[in-house]
This record gives sequence, structure tokens and C-alpha cells, in this order.
Amino acid sequence: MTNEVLLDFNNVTMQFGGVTALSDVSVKIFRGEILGLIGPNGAGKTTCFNVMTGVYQPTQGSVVFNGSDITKLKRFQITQSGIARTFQNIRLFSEMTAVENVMVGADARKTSSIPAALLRTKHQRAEEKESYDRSMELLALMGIADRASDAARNLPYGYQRRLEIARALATEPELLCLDEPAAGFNPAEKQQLNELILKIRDQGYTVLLIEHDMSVVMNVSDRVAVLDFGKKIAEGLPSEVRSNPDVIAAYLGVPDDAA
Amino acid sequence: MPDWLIVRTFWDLTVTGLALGSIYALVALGYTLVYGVLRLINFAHSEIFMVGTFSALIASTQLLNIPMLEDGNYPYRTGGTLVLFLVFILFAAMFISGVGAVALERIAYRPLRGNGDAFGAIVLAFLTSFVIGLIFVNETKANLIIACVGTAPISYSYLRFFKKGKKAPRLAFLISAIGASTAIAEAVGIWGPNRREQYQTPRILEKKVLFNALGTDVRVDYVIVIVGALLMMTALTLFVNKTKLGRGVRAVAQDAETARILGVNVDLIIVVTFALGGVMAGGAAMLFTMVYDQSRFNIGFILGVKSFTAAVLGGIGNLKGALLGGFMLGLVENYGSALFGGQWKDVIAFVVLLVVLMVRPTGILGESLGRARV
Amino acid sequence: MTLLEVRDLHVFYGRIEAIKGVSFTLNEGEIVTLIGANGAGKTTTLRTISGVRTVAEGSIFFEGEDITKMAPHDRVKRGICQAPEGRGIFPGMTVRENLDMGTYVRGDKGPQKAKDLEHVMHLFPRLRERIGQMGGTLSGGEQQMLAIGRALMSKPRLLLLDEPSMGLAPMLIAQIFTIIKEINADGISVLLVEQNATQALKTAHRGYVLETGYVVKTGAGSDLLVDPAVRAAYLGG
Amino acid sequence: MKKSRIARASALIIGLSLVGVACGSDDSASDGAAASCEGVKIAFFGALTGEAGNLGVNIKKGLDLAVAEFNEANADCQVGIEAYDSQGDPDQAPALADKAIADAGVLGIVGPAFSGESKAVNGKFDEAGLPIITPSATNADLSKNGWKIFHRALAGDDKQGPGLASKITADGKMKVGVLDDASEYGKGLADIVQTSLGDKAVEMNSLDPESADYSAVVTAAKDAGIDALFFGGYYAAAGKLAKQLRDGGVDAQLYFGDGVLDKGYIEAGGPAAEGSIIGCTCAPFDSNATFLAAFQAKFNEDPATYGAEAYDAATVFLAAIKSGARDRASVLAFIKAYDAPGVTKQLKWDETGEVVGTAVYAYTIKDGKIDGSLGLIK
Amino acid sequence: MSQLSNLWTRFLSLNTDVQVRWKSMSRVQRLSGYVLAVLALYLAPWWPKIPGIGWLVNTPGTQFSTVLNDQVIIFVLVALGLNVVVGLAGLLDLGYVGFYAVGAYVVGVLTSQHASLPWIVALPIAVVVSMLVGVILGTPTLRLRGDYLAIVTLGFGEIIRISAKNLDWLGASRGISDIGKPPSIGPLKFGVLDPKPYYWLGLTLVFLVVFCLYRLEESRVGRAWTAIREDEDAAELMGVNTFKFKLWAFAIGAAVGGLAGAHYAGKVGFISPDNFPLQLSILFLAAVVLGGSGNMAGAILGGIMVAWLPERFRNFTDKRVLVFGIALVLVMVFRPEGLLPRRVRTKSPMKPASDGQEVTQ
Repeated sequence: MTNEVLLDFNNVTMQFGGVTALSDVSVKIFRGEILGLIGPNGAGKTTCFNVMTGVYQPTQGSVVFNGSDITKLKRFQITQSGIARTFQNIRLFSEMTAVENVMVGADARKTSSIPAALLRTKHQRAEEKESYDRSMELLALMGIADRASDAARNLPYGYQRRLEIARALATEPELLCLDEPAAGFNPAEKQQLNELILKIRDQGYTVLLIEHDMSVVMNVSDRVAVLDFGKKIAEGLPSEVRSNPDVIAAYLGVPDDAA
Repeated sequence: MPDWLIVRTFWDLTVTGLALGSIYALVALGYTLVYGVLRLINFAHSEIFMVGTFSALIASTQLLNIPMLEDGNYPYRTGGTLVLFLVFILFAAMFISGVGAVALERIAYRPLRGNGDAFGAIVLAFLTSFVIGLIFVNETKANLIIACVGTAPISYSYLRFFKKGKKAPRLAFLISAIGASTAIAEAVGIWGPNRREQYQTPRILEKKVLFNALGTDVRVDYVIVIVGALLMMTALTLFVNKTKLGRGVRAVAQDAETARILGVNVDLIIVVTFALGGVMAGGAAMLFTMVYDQSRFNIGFILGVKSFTAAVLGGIGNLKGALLGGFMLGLVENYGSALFGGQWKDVIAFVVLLVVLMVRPTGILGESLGRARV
Repeated sequence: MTLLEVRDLHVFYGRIEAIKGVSFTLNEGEIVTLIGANGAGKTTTLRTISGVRTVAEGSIFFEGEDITKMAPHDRVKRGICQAPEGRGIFPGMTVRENLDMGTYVRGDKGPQKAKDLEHVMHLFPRLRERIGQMGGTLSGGEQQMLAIGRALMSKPRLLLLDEPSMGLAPMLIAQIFTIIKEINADGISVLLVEQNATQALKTAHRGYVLETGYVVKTGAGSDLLVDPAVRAAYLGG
Repeated sequence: MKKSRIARASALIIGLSLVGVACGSDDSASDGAAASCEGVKIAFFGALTGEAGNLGVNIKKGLDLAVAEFNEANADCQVGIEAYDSQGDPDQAPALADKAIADAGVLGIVGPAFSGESKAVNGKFDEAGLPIITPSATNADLSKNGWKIFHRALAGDDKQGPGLASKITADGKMKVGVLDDASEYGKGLADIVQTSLGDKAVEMNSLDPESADYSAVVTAAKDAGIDALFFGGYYAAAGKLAKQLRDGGVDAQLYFGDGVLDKGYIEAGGPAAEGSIIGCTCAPFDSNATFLAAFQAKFNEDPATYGAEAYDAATVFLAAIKSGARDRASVLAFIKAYDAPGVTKQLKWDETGEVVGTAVYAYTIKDGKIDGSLGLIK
Repeated sequence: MSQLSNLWTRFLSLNTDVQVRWKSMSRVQRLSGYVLAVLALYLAPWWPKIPGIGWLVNTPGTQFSTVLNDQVIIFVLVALGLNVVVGLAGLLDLGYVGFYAVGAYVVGVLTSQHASLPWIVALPIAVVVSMLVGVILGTPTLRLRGDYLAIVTLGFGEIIRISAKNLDWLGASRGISDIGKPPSIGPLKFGVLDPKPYYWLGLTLVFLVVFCLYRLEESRVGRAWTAIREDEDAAELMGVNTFKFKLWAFAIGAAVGGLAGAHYAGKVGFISPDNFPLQLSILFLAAVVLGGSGNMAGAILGGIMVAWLPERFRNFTDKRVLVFGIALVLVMVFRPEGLLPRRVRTKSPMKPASDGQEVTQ
């Protein structure tokens, strides 16, 4: 972890109709770290995510990524500039094979379009090969290469979760945002996931992690930010956050339940 | 004041536009209801309307024995008799259209929902053997015999097929709807009372001027159409909002799975939805024949496209939107015809639709019966 | 007295067998919980009991009556009502209308309904404040309360709760489980499906542990809670 | 198995196709026996079914009658009839025309019935040298394409339009609304009428014939204060228009072209159709007593629009066959030289295929029937 | 029918069987197989002369070779184009006839109405103009979703037809006659009477289009389209410029539609607005879905069926359309994904998967 700010989430306010989902939230993500974002349901975590990835335009404030303002960029441009994400409720391209799913991600960095595909230029063939090889590599990294040519919807749940991560990684992001990746995992699987997240970080990616499950968040995060009712109420090392009285009041309430 | 045709005749055009718009609105309700509940463009709804116009014809000529008047005078029916006759024809058209819509759902849609039943199986089996009969004997009577004989065994195997059915993709519903629409229109064109020719309906109502407002003569039939449409619309809104079945319709539109869990009979609600749409189309059909005195086997197609446009314009899935969209489309068409000539009116209607959708991508009032899309 | 009995249930999702022979019973007045990891078949079991999923093999008895092939609405009439996973609030209906949907099969009017409504309001005072608000604008916790309240409006003999704690903050979770106990104290049997196994086992009289479509363990809630194997697998270290 | 099914099936199909190629180009009847009428046919080309079916059925009956009479009179020469049902659709017409051309037994065509399909296929008939006599396609441009095989048994719209205009003038109308249905036929005719009427005409745009509601037109007509209205279009729209005009309080005299001359107009218009004046270059059905009697005897009904013209057209072909013509070229040559009275008019064609010396008739609707008693215009 | 359906499923699996064997054959064998199949297709005008098969395929009442070109080739081309829009990118287009009309009208205007360019020059212009029209129509409308797009495209189809009908510059309702024909090459004479050269030309165009579309499908572009169809939001968040690729799909679909129109105009020599009714759009869509939306082979089969069946059963006369309607319902009830459903491709464009098994459904 360096002190270089990768993403600066700057005084963002987000309103839907009359409802304020985020009010004046500022978060910094440093290059190479794993930042855990936690908070009770409805606190605005996913909204945060959606603002970062361009799904919503913030009412106020800005998002600066790698030194440039990405607030007004379109979603695909944000992805191309280096932010990738997974989804809380799995959203794979279900009729495509696993490897094709990942290739869609890899294609984000490619340039060949219709004319090149029609003529099958050398450049295009090289890109296709690159996409394919990179995708297979990622599938192997996630440990799901054995089902590469199965339709995504025929994969088991755990495979689908990991395929989502592979697809996001294929876009060659600098920042990887994981939205509740442990949902539906049993403890053993959660353990594997923790290792996987650490492995991803070690490969040089910065990771933003939204998670309900404390065992995941507290174990892998370098730092944790806590949201409650659209406001950031704490930020710091896991141990600091854990003992923050505001956090306990708002979130951890009954420590016993943090299974 | 400029001397343009549209300025001179503005109020005339407004009245006639609203009358036509009322018909669009009533037909649009059928599209909107079914779309709200099933997310399906019921392409064959237009034929339900067409069947309604024929029901109105048969009710008035066969059941009420109203003669075609050669001289266009209406000497003998006034007051109570007239009202009674109109109401009878209205109910006849509503009934047949309602039944038709329900049957359509059973035959063309329910099997696609993986939920086909004996009725659908028998009709589909009949149609299958009818087609087979056509290949070998191209003669209607012999064909009917073949079709009847073939029905039983085929429907048995169809039922077995239905049992293991799964839900079809959305496009399949659309194509099935298109097929049903084509088949119904053609069947009426081949075996209907006047085959493919236009027919006229007998007149019951003398179209005299009721009152004059803003320099415009307002005819009694226009008043009946507009008031009738508003009344039917109100009745429908009350039904959907205040009755138990209506609440069921809204619940299924918003979340069919949960509605089922809470004890709503979803299949019944779908039947109710189609029936409501059919009844509204039947009402529209009766009003239509009253004003325009005519129908034809293919009258549904264009009117259906227009009404669907009206539904989208107002916000599909939204009952008030159908009303607003219908009136708006009727007016736009009339003003447009006066401005640019009748040949351009469809162009104008679609341009208005496009402009509205550019500004409000889910129609003027947005979707409401169902859940707004994320 | 046995209220619900499930015998050797098999259910398919497409070609995949999601439940591979689950059997269990629930006695009148009990809270029984099904726990297990995601994909173990808990929710599918509940949905099969509600009747929205069809049974491939096996049977379900309610008060001794075979309801395996009964339509969902008839089951609600007999007193089985579910608060579904993800709450299933009708977003375009007011809280009041949502609650009214609970009485859909009963069709009660007037005083009885008003009394039930009052009872639900008493259990969930938050709903009283929100009575005219659209269901879609409620917060997660309020929606969960509404879902349970709505199911209660049908005056069930057996309440099926699917993941009532899902997506809720721990403070709220505790509240919800307290209310479940209250409901049970009123004489309503509860079948509870939960990921939050600790809380579920604390609340329930008995529990069944499901694993990939099978029942692998059963026992009193308090016994399972201390069972080392269960602890290791489902309660986290 | 070494070879796949696809390859084997393909090979089989190729082999058999090649045999087919070798066996001769296209299916052709043997046209050797000059004297016998074996396989000689006259074809009908037009709509028998579909929305425009009525008109074609009228024509087909005229053809049927003529051939039946001929076959009865010439036991040694039985002429067949082939029907090509295009449903009036220019899209379907070419494949039917090619079939007709490929059938060497077809020596002449009564049709095509409509102007649209004529444009789509007449070029083919011309190239194949297959003579046609249309009893109904009145579009003025048709005779200007240089098709040597083209003939029509009645005058074109360029004669009908001025005729109608002079009738309107003769009736003393001073302010005439001119309206059309934007179809080729309707707009073409309306334009001619409008030009012929000069400054008496008030242009009223077009209407959409498929539409149910013409209130914008009614409003405009009321606003313009016209004392007569000419509508170029077909009977279905005309019926709706008449009715809505009367209901809307417009009592201008209505004038139409031959597209409205059909009982469908009376059915659609009802009482509102009464008194409308309809022009046509076709002769009234009772203009020839012999034909009328024969037709009634065979079909038990009165002949309808173009029935007599179709009978005339067929008679010309039959005369050619009678004279011994057994191929298309000689039939064509025979028609070019033909000059004899038919049931509707003297049948003789000029270079372009227009029938010489024709007239425009005016019809009216009286007591729910088409009435031809107004007779010739001019 | 369930038995029939089973039969069909078995036929399909037989196909897979053949495919597996096909893949196991040597390159030479496969190549010769392809050549034979192509040759057989080029000889199609003579199929009616083959005993047995001839009876099956022949169209009584109409000239078979004319049907082959005017109906079958046109529908196949159009279905291929529409399949890109509907089947691959998942955009419901109910006004596709508009692009077909644009292609035909551009050729009409350039070779007869306002200029007398040779057909061969007008053809590429027609394709490009159709494509541009696709872009012009697509730019404002592709932001709409699902059924809203459907009704707007339907409106566009109508606008194009009504404009053609009322603008004198486009020949109004008179239409355009004497449209230029393809240049004759040696013994291949593109005349008025013989439809065979047109068929061969059309078939060549079909092969060309299939070749191009195949390349697109098996590339980044095809993956982007499929991703958009499956989940548009997720696709965009994975870096797919959804608007651009949807527009491309629209434009390419339009170009193929325009190509079909240009070929048609060159063949028949006369076009009028009556050739392009709204109902034709619906037939086109029916062809794609009937055959199997999203599957090129399916689209081709659907196109052939919708074009050829009505001619084959011409003796039904006025019941043809009725039967067509009933058949649509029946096929959708029993084969909701079309006659040849879409398959998930198992192999990547670069490397065939090791097992070569196809996953159906």
C-alpha cells in the first residue's frame, strides 16, 4: 500500500426524488489497498458503488480517479479507465460460455471493431487471441478453468460468483469493486474467498469490498469505512473501527450477532 | 386571427378528435392491462375489438331485428326503447369480446406460459387437424369433419406436452399473438357475414346535433362516445382500485410470485385481466359502430396499432395514461390532418410519439400498474 | 399434534434436483428452523410448502390432509402463509393496501379485519406511522415488518418465514426475532428458514440442518447450537 | 462411415438436378399440333381472392361465359382457362407471370386487372410476346410504355377524367372539392379531374383509405362550402366518406370514378350513397341484351362492372384461335388487325393498345342499385 | 404433436451427430462436402425436376425459380439482417421493412427516377444509404428500451412507406418503373424473363452476407451484441459501449435489409409503396423467430419457410394466410425458441474446445 490516492470520492451527495441516499460522503482509496465498505442495509453502500461506476450521476460532489474527474463519464468509459465491479445479485451473460463472459470483459481494452472483424485483420486476430488467452488465464486463476466452455447459467453457484470476479478482472482494472462477494457462501468457501481476494490484491489490484459478513471484511481489509444513513460515520483500520462507539451503536449493536 | 383551416375549424376538429380518441383510449386499456400484468404486447387485442364490432352487428340485426334503413330516417325509436337497445348492443359486444379475449389467452398464451389446459389443447388440436385437412382436402365441409375427428387424439398428446411445458421467451409470445391476430382476422374474412367486404351496421341512433358550443355543432353520437368512454374508464378504475379482484390484478402486476404466495390465484387474475381488456374493447367496438356505422374483417390492425401507440404515449401499464394517450392521439391526428392533409396523419402521430418518448422514455404518465423498471 | 409433515420431498429446478428427499415434521405451536448454507434447498422447501414450486416426488401433509398438489391459494385458505425471501412488498401499493393483500383469500370485512389490523399495528408500531406510504419507499427493516405483518393478516396457523434477517443490521435482527417469539406465543406455529443460524437456533424449538438437498442433522435448537459439527460448519469460527 | 450425409445428399441432388437440366429447359407443352386445340388456354390474371377479390371475380365470369359459349359452338376445339390469382398484389405477380409465360399453351391473357400489378409484369409479357387485353386497368400511363402486347378493352383514365369534369360542369356545379385517397389510381384521376375543372376546383388534400374516421375531411368540406365533391378512390373508402359527409351535414353532390362502381359502395354507404354520380369508361351491364341474357342464364345474376369488357377481351382471343392461330405471335398479329363490334363497343386498337373511339358513361345510385340510365357523357 | 416434437428433437440431435462426425473428417473431405452442398444450392432451380423431392419443393401455380429469387432469397437476406438486430443484439424492431424499402428506393431513384446509374453502382450506394438511415433512426431511438423501441420502429417503417407514397420525388403512389438491372456477365443475362441469374446472384449475396455476419458473430463485436442482449447494464459496466454496438447492430441490420431491397428492385424493375406494407415487417419478424432467433441457420430456415410455404400451398387460395396464422401459434406453442433454437457456442474463435460437445438449451 502506498500513499497514492487512486480514487477520491469527494463530498458526494446523492438524492432520489426527495430521499437522500448519500449526504456529503468522502472516501479515499489508496493504491494497492483493500478497503472494506460496511454499513447497515440501506446505509448507501451500493449507492456509493453505483456512483463510482457511473450507474448514477451524483447530485453533488465528484469522483476523481487516477487524477482525473470521472463524474461525468459514461459507464463503459469508467470501466475502460480502470474501475471494474461485480454484482450483488449475479449478473452474468447466461447464454454465453464462461470463457466468452470473461472475453467480454477483456474486450473492454481492445479496439478492433466492425471493419477489422469483417476483414479479420492481423491486428484483430492478435487481439482475439490475446483476449482468449488472458481469459483462460483468469479462469485458471479463479480455479474454474475446467468449465470454461459451459454456458454460464449451467455453472454452480460458487463458480458463477468467481466467474463474475474473473470477468471484472479481465477489464484490466486498477480498482476492483466487489459487491457482497461472500453472499451465499459457507464458512469454508468464505475462507477460500478471503484468500482469493488477498491474492488479487497481491497481483497489484486495488480492491473495494462491500460486505455484510464481518469475518470477510475484518480479515482481509486494510482499512474499513462505515456508512450509516447515507453518512460516513467512521474510517480507519479494522481494529479501530471495531471499537468505534458510533459504529457499535449504529451497526454492531449486539456484538454477539456478528456471526 | 390567421385564416388557416385549422384555426377556423379548431373546435370541430377537437370534438371529432376526442370522439375518435375515446375509442383509442378504450382499446388502449386492453393493451395496458395485459402489458401491466404479463409484460406482453397482446398483439391480437385488435382482433378482439374487430370481433366486438361484428358482435354489435349481429346483436342489432339478428337479435333485435333492426332493419337497414334505406332512406336514413329514424322514425320510430326514441326515449326508453332507444336507450334499451343501445345498452343491449353494448352488453352483447362487451360480452362476446370479453369471452373472446379469455379464449385467446387460453389458446395462444397460456400454453406458452407452460400452463396449458384442456380447452387450449382441444382448440389447438382442432386447428392442427384443420390445417392437415386443408393439405389433403381443400374443401371446408370435408375439412371440418377431418378436423373434428382428428381433434380427440391430437388434443390428448397436446395435453401431455403441456404438462411438462416451461415458460417461453418473450418473443415467442409476440409471434404467437401475431399468429392469433392473423388467424382471427382471416377467419372472419373467409367465413364472416360479409367476407372481406366492408359492411355497414344498421342505424339506431339519429345523429342530430345536440347543442352548439364555440361555434361547433356537437352531435349526439359524439357526446355518447365521449361520455360512455369516460364512464367505462371510471368503472374500470374503481374496479381495479376498490375490489378484491382488482387488488389482485394490481398485486400480480407488481409481483406475481408474492401475490401467489399470499393466496392470489394468478391464473384467475390473468383471466380477469384479459376479460377486462376484452370488455373494454367490446365497449369501444359498440361505440365505434355507432359512430361510423361500419366494420370490416381487417379493421382491427390499424386501429390496434394506433391504440397501442396511444397506450405507449400515455405510459403503458397505466390506466390514466391510456385515457390521456388516446385523447391526445385522436386530437393530434385530427389537427395533423387539417394542417398537412389526411395522408400524413399517421406520420404526425408517430412523430409526436417519438418526441414524447425522447423527453419521457416511459410515456407521459410513466408506467404505474406494474413495477417501474430499474 | 403434528401440524405439518413433509415426506421424502424431491424438487427439480429445470433438470437440476434441488431437493433430494427431505422429510421433517412440525408440531402445533412449535418454531422449527431449517438452516444450512446457500443452495442447500431451504428456500425451495418453503416455496414447495407454499405451493409455488411443484413437487416431483414425495408428499406434504397439513393437519393430516395431503396438500401436495393443492393450489397455493387453497393452502393459504387452510392457514399456511409465507413472508417471502426478499420480502416481496408490492412497491406501488400503500402499506395499508399491502396489509390488505394478506386478507385476500379470507375476504373478511369490517370489524374482524380492523381488529387484525390493530393487532399487527400493535406488533409493529412503525407500520402505523407509515400506513399511507407506498411500500416501495420503506426501508429494509420496515419492509420486513410489513411482510411479516401482511402474512399475519391472513390469520395463519403456520407462518413460513424466509430469511427474515437478510440484509438487516444486527440491531434490527434482534428485534425481528423477538417479534417472532411473540407471534409464536400467540399460538401461531412458525417454520423459519435462516442463514443466521445462531439466532435461528436460539429462537427455535427444534431445527433441521440441510445440506445440498438432504437433511443431515436434526435436534432441539439448543442442542444444535452447541453441536460442534454444526458450529464449525454453519456458525462460523 | 466416411462421407457425411450432407455430402451424399448434396451429391444426389446435384446429380438429379443435372439430369433435369439435360431434360430440357423449362416445362413446356408440346406446341407442335397446329390444327388441334389441344392444350390451348386463355388465362385470367388478377385478384380472385383477398381484399380486391370482388373485381376479379366479375372479370373471371365474363371470361368463363365467353369460353363456355365458344366451346359449345366448337366441339372440335376446346379452349381451357387458366387462372392466376395475384390477389392484386404486385409482390406476388411476377412469379405468377413467369408461370404463365412458361406455359406455352397460354395464348392470351385477360388482365392483369389492376394497374399496379400491370406495371410489375407487363414488361415480362412483352418480352415473352404473350398478348394481353385488360378489361379493367385504366391507368393512363400503361399505354405509354411501348409494350406491343398491351391492349385494353376500355378507355383509360385520361379519357375518364375530362369526361367526369364535363359532367360536373354540365350539372352546373361551381365550387367542386377534389379529394383523393393517395393511391395511384385515385390521385391520378383526381389530378386529371382537377386540371379539367380549372378554377372551379378546390383542392382538398388526400385521405387515408384505411382509416375509419374522415372527420377532418368532413370539417374541411363544410368549411370550404362546396356544392360538389369529387373523390378519386375505391368504393370502400367512398362509402365511408359519403356516410360521414352526410352525417356531418355536408350535402354537396358526390362524384366518383369507376373505382366506386361496385355494389360494395352501396353496401358501405347505405342511404348516403343515393344520388352519387359515378363515371366509368365501361358500358352499362344491360347495354347489350344478348350478352345480358346469356350471362343471367349462366350465372343467375346480373353482370357486374367489367364483366362485359372481360367477355369482349376473351372473344377477341377466341376469334384468334378460331382463325387458326396456335402461337402467341399469330394471336398478337390477329389482335392488331382486329376490328369488329363487341358487346360494349367496337373493338379496334391503336398502336399503343388503346381501344379506338370510346366513351365515358355516367352512373348513379338509385333505390340502392347502380343505375346506368344517365348514359353517355358528352 | 408431442411425438412430432420429439421427432424434431431427434432430428436435431441427429444433426449434432452429423456435426460431430463432420468435425472428425479430414480437411479435404470437408471441403469437398462444402463444394457439393453449394453446388446443389446453385442448381436449386432444377430441383422440381427431381422425382420425389421435386414434388415436395415445387410450387404449383407459380414459377419455382421466380419464387426462389423473389421470395426465398429476399426473405433469407432480410431474416439474416433482422436476426442481427433482434436475435443477436436483442432489439425488437417492428419496422424493418423500412430499410428494405430504402434499399429498393435508392436503386429506383438512382437508376430510373432521377438518374440512370447502372445497377451495380447504385447497389453499394443503396447499402450505404440504408445503413445511414439505420444510424439516423437509431441515434435517437436506441436509448429506449424493449417494447418502446418496438413501437417507435414500427412508426418509422410507416413513416418511410407513407413518405414514399406521398412524395412526388419518390414517384408517389405511381411507384418507380424501369429500374436498372444488374449488368450481364458473359452468358449470364439479367433480363426480364429468366429469373435464374437473379437467383444465382441472390444466392451469392446470401453467401457473402453469411460470411460477413459469421465473422462479426465470432468476434468482439458478436460478443458485445450477445452481452447486450443478455444484460445490457452489466454489459455496459463491463466496458461495452452499448450504444455504439446497438447502433452498429441497427446499421448492419439496415444495410443487409437495404441490400435485399436493392436486389429486389433490380430484379422486378418496378416498385411502389404497396410493396412495403407494415404487415411485411411482421412477416420478417415472424421468419426470424419461427426459425430460431439468434441463430443464423435458424433465421435462414425461417426465411425459407415463410417465403416458400405460402407458394407451396397456393392451392389453399384464400386460406393461406389463415393457415399461416395458425401455424405461427402452433410452432410457438411447441417450439417456443424456434425451429432451430440458439445454441451456446462452445468453442472460442481461436481455439476449438477440447471435447467438441455442444451444449443445447
